[in-house]
Amino acid sequence: MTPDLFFEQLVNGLSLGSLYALIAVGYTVVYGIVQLINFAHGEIFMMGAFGAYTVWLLAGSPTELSAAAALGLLLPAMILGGILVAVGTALLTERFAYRPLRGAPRLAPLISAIGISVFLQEFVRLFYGRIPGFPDSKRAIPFPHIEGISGNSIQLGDVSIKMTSVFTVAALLICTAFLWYYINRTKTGRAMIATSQDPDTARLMGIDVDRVIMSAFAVGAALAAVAGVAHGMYIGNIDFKMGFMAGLKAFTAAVLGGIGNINGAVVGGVVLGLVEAFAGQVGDTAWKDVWAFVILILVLVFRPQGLLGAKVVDRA
Amino acid sequence: MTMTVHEAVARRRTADRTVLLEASDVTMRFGGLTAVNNVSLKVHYGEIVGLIGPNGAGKTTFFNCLTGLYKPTSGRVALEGEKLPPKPRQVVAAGVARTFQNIRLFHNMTALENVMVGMYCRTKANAVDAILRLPRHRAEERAATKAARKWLAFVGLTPAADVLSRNLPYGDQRRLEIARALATSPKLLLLDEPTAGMNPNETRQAEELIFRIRDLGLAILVIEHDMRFIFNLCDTVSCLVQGEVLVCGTGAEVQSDPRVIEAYLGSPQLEDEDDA
Amino acid sequence: MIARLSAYERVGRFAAIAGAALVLLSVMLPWAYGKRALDDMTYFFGPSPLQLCGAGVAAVCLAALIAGLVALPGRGPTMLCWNDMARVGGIGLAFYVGAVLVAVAVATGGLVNVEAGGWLAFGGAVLAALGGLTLPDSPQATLSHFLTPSWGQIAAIVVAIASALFAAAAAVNQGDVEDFVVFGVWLAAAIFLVRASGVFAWLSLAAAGNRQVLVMAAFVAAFAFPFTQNGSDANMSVAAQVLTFAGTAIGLNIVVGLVGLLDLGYIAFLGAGAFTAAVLSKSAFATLSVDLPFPVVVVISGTVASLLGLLIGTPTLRVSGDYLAIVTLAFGEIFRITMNNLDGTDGPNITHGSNGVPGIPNLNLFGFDFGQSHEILGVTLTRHANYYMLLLVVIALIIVVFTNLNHSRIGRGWVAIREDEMAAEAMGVNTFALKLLAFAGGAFLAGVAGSVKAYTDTSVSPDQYVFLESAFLLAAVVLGGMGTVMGVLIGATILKLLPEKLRFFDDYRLLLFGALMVLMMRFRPEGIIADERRQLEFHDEDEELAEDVETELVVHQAHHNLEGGKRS
Amino acid sequence: MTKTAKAAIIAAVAASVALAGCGTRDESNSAGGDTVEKKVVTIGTISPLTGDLSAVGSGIRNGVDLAVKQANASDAIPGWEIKIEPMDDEAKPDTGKNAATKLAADDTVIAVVGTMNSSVAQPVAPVLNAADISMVSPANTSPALTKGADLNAPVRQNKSFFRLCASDDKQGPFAADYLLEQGIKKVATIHDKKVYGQGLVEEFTKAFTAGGGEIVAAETINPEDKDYNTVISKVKSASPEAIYYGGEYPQAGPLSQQAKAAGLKIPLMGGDGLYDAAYIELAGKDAAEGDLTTSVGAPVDSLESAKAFAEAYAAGGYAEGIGPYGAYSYDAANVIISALKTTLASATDAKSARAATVDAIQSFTTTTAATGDISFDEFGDNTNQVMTVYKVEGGEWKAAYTGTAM
Repeated sequence: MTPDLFFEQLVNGLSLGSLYALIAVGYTVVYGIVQLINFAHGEIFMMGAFGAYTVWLLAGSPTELSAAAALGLLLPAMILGGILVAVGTALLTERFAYRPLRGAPRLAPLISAIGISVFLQEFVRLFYGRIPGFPDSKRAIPFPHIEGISGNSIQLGDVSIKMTSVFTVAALLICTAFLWYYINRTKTGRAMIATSQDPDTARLMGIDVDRVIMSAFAVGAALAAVAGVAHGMYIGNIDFKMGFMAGLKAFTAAVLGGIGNINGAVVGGVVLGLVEAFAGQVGDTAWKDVWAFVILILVLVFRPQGLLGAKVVDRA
Repeated sequence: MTMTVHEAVARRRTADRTVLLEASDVTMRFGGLTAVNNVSLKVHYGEIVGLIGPNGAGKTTFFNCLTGLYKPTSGRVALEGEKLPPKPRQVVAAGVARTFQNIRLFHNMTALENVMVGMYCRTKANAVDAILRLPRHRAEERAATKAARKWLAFVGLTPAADVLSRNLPYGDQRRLEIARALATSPKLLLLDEPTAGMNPNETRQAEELIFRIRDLGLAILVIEHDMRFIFNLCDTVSCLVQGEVLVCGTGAEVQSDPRVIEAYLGSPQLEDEDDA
Repeated sequence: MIARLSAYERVGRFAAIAGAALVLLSVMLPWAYGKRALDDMTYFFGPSPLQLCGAGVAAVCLAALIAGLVALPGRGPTMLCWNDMARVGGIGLAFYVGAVLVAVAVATGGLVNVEAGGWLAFGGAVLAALGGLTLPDSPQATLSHFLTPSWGQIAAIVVAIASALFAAAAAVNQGDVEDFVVFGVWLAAAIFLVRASGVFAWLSLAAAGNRQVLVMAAFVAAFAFPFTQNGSDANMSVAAQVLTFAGTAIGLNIVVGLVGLLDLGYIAFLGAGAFTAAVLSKSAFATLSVDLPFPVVVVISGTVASLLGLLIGTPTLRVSGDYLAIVTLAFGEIFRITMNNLDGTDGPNITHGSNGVPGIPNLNLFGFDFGQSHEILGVTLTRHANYYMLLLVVIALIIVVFTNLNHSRIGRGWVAIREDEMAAEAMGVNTFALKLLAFAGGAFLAGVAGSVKAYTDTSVSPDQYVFLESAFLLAAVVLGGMGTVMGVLIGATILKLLPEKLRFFDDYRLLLFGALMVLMMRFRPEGIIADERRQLEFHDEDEELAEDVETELVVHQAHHNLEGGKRS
Repeated sequence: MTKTAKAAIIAAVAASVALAGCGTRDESNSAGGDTVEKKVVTIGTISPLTGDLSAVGSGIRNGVDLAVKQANASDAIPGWEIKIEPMDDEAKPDTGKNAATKLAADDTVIAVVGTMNSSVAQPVAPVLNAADISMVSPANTSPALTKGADLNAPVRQNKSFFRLCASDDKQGPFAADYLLEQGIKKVATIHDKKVYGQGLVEEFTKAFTAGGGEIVAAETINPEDKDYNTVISKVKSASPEAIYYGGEYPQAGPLSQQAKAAGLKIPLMGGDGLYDAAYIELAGKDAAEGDLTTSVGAPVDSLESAKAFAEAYAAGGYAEGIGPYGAYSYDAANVIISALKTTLASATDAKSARAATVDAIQSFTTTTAATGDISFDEFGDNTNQVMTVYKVEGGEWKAAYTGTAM
């Protein structure tokens, strides 16, 4: 492997890993607080991407914007729209599908989550394209070209780094910083930590546990929406089933880093992205995904608490 | 089942003061916290030993060390001179059964079924026997049902055999847990606060039940807060404070020891960690 | 509401009698204009089968109304819940006739094509329903108190099973979507009517007392099913698929329903069995073609699947349940990718990659060629009917394994693990070994089903074994009822048969599936047929239910003891 | 409970009143007997109508639908009315086989157009063959379907199976020759590990290396994946002059887009699975520029019949696009209808004419189909070896070269 190629795969791995990490945070935050694997989180990510795309459509599908207008107005608006849709969807699922099942056997919310996952995919597939003026959602939809990012790249010697990669990695860094602040410096964030450690005591201490759970879903969804936008620009298209594999990989990342541990999710995501990139480079690309899953199984067996080791207490 | 009981009774008559369980220098640390520190304890055949101590003294942790739920950081636990195996189910097979402080019955099974689960480690029928309904399965099922009914009768729950355990009154649930433990044919029975939450009448019944179990030839190690209960019942009593044995002796000795009184009355509030 | 109306009960009763009579009369008139609608309801004095179905319900309803008149509380026979029957019958009738009218409108382009007879029937049905609503609740049916002779119970079971067979055959034979839906509504109305009468309660007692008879009758009926199809291969093809699916789902039910482990990659075990059988078969594409007798192939397939189960279970069954769900999901993906990669370029050539193994020859057991149609008792049994029979044997074996394991020390251990794993371990139950046994045993059953599937389908390829199929298997278990055999059979039938019959909602199938899973978990997590214990776990706070379940368990237990006594 | 029941009844009444307002009288059984009742013959289609390949599968159904409508309008078979019975296979072998069994049980069915996926065709073809129902495939490219497991010792698999599109062993080599002729000697291959893509790449590789070219990288992608950058970087380091991709446009479009974005500015070539406007849309006009595909038959704008078809399709008002296989499907239906003209003329019912129809299709030839010439060889493959290379120019597929495959 030449240094150039190594560097290029490093960038590929980091970009992909950043996407995984952004989604993985959602799994980890929710799991940390309610011990629920929100299987439908991948679909929240998908909804975020579609939300952002919708903003672009509603803005009149602008294609000839200047870089300043695209970066200063369009992109923030799209991200905001994505977050709105994703958070809305997440809160609705929490309210109507998960909350009534609190206290039920753990199988129940998990099965419910699978149902939501399938439902959301199909909902987008069947109905998004029916809105007049919207493209056929049964197949992939090209994501809009954001002037200043899409198609541009930075040249470092022989290596070119796509601006979309830079955007993706930057998005992860900024989001992680925000998240850190939110969890450690705000009242809601501290309530989240308290609830994750002992929900009953937290309730006794006057923390509104319902609200905390909702914030957890909302935070995860917001990050997933950012990932959705980054995905759209980095990959170039979005479709109704983009959340399935991404969700599965992101969950793997969350477990890899130690589910329940936010830093772990970020580290796990990046590690998984790098593993995929280099497994594909060194080995046969046909087995790339197998490696990702084999690593998941190995981690669970030998280090069930994950790389960064959140303590998984069996509350039984 | 009946064999073991008779054997045990016979053994009790001949070798009255033989050591059944010996825990020597058991230490259990969680990270920096030492929950149990160098605890040694002996239980003889046919003896009722009490374990008392204020909340957080490490009594339940010590129980968990004995039953394989925790692996002690150091120390040795031996049953009839042999080191106890590491896993809970192996400990049960070796002859140590327990009940839980917070009742842990299989709530959606009937009382009879609960007791039959206790019989699991004493039956041998495998999947093939069960699928083909071979004689071994049938014979065992019959014997197990009979034995389970016998244990239910022993604790006085015959009428409740087909009642779901979740529907039983609290006191009956405690007794059912004891029946379930007895069904594993133990030599030593560990009872974790068997009278917690009981009224005086129920406590008296429990006391009587424990004597009857002792009369079967079993040794009993019991954690209890009810001092009257423990001093009525026990041949020897150990008092555990902050993970260490403070006093060990007969009921009267322990009762009059000033350090015990101080531990109970004067000790600062410690966190309750008994619900591991 | 009803209480207030009860003052007018007599008026209501006579109105209902008039309504039911109107429906009875109306079948002598045409209901629809246009032969295309349903099964031709255009004749005077020549009711069509579907019209007769309606008349049947109306007649029972009428009989119940009159019987209720002479059986007022305190005097006369109270064998059945006459009033409940009349009320449910009237409502059912209204729904049924309504469905017929809608179907006529759909088939012919508008309600203008409903003839006077149809409107008369609808009016009568609504009258019967409204009248029925004024009737007071019936007292408990006293039928259960009668000690029926055992031959009577057996006869009743046979009649019940035979009607079920007849209904299933009739439903499958409804060609058009409208016919199928209308017949389905009628069936539902009929079932509710019988249920309201209190006969079911009596029947379930009779069934508990004669379980062998029930099981035998059910299997005889299942074997008789192909004879009702008169050579239709299409229906038998669907039936064979339903059986394969159900067999696999019962295997999954051990893992999910009994032990409470969520397996999201279960389809891989079916695939492992199918691929093993395919690769060993005499297909031109088989890579390890060996001439082995079919039963040996079945055992090998099951073994390969269970080895995979051990391979995946040994490391992961130690971790907590949530992780297991994801690990199994990942395992399902690994399986699919691996089958794709064993194609000679990315790995050794075993499966021909995405091409899979097509052209698997038909089975020939003891000179019986499964590929040919056979004439038996004057009825043609087609190729798929042959495989259906084979699958019935397989599924019977799977059910025996499931129920016998469930009612054994192993089954008790499983339930104990599900209830409280730590307590089970502390009571001497070898939880890890039992979980592994469930995992590998379930895999074995799926592998067996897979080996037969390979021959039924004639080709095996990796794209049949995707996550969505695992999800559907799980859905069959959840929908039908975790931990039960009957429930899973019903769930599998619903999930496989409805999409075949209701092609028009094809595009919405997955959407409905997703919504159904969520709603089931919310409102009836125990499934259509509830396992008593499971029901309790999902309704933890419901004390009344707990008492009910207990009564039921006592009945079952009594029966068990009885049975044991007879045997020994 | 009773409240709900009442509400339901009220709703039902209200709905029926609303429905009664509209609707038309069913005229089919009007008393008069002025029209002769036509006999019915049915052509089935089996293709994915739901799921993510439904866009392509619907094109197959629509092509047949158009042909049938035209035939009925011109009364192509006197005394017979042709019906179409579209079946959904969800791109799954199981469902496809069910559909086939169902069609076989329908006595009016005489022929089937389908399937889209070779993996579905594998179980479908034997079922139809056993019932003597002709199957004319517009899209299955696996050589094994006609010639069996061993291509060196070909054996016809199903007497009633015919195919119009080129099998992989024709398309792959044609593409290889074209690239070699353009002076491209170093190619990287990528495929999606599906029957179609892998087969195509295998045949391409054989021909390309035989012609003196070099395969500098052979990679695969997982069609579930969205990010192909790892593969692209890997391919890029081998510095090929072109990429040959085996697969369909939903993956090929994004692949081309990501490759160009990563600085791999070389043409991407593929089989007829790419020949769809959606490919250009997904790749983006700039990225797709210069990309290539092969497709059977002379270019659409050079054939009168092809132009007529395209216009008729556009006028047909179908919701879905024509797709890569719409024209083949249209031709497949027309082949069947032509055969029926002779076989149904003397037949009393459709079922009795099934076997004769198989023979009639086997000996059928035309030169005026939408995709050019059609006739079948002894394996049931189309003998039309005319193929066209299309190139993206200015955001549209333009014919670049037409020739005859070996």
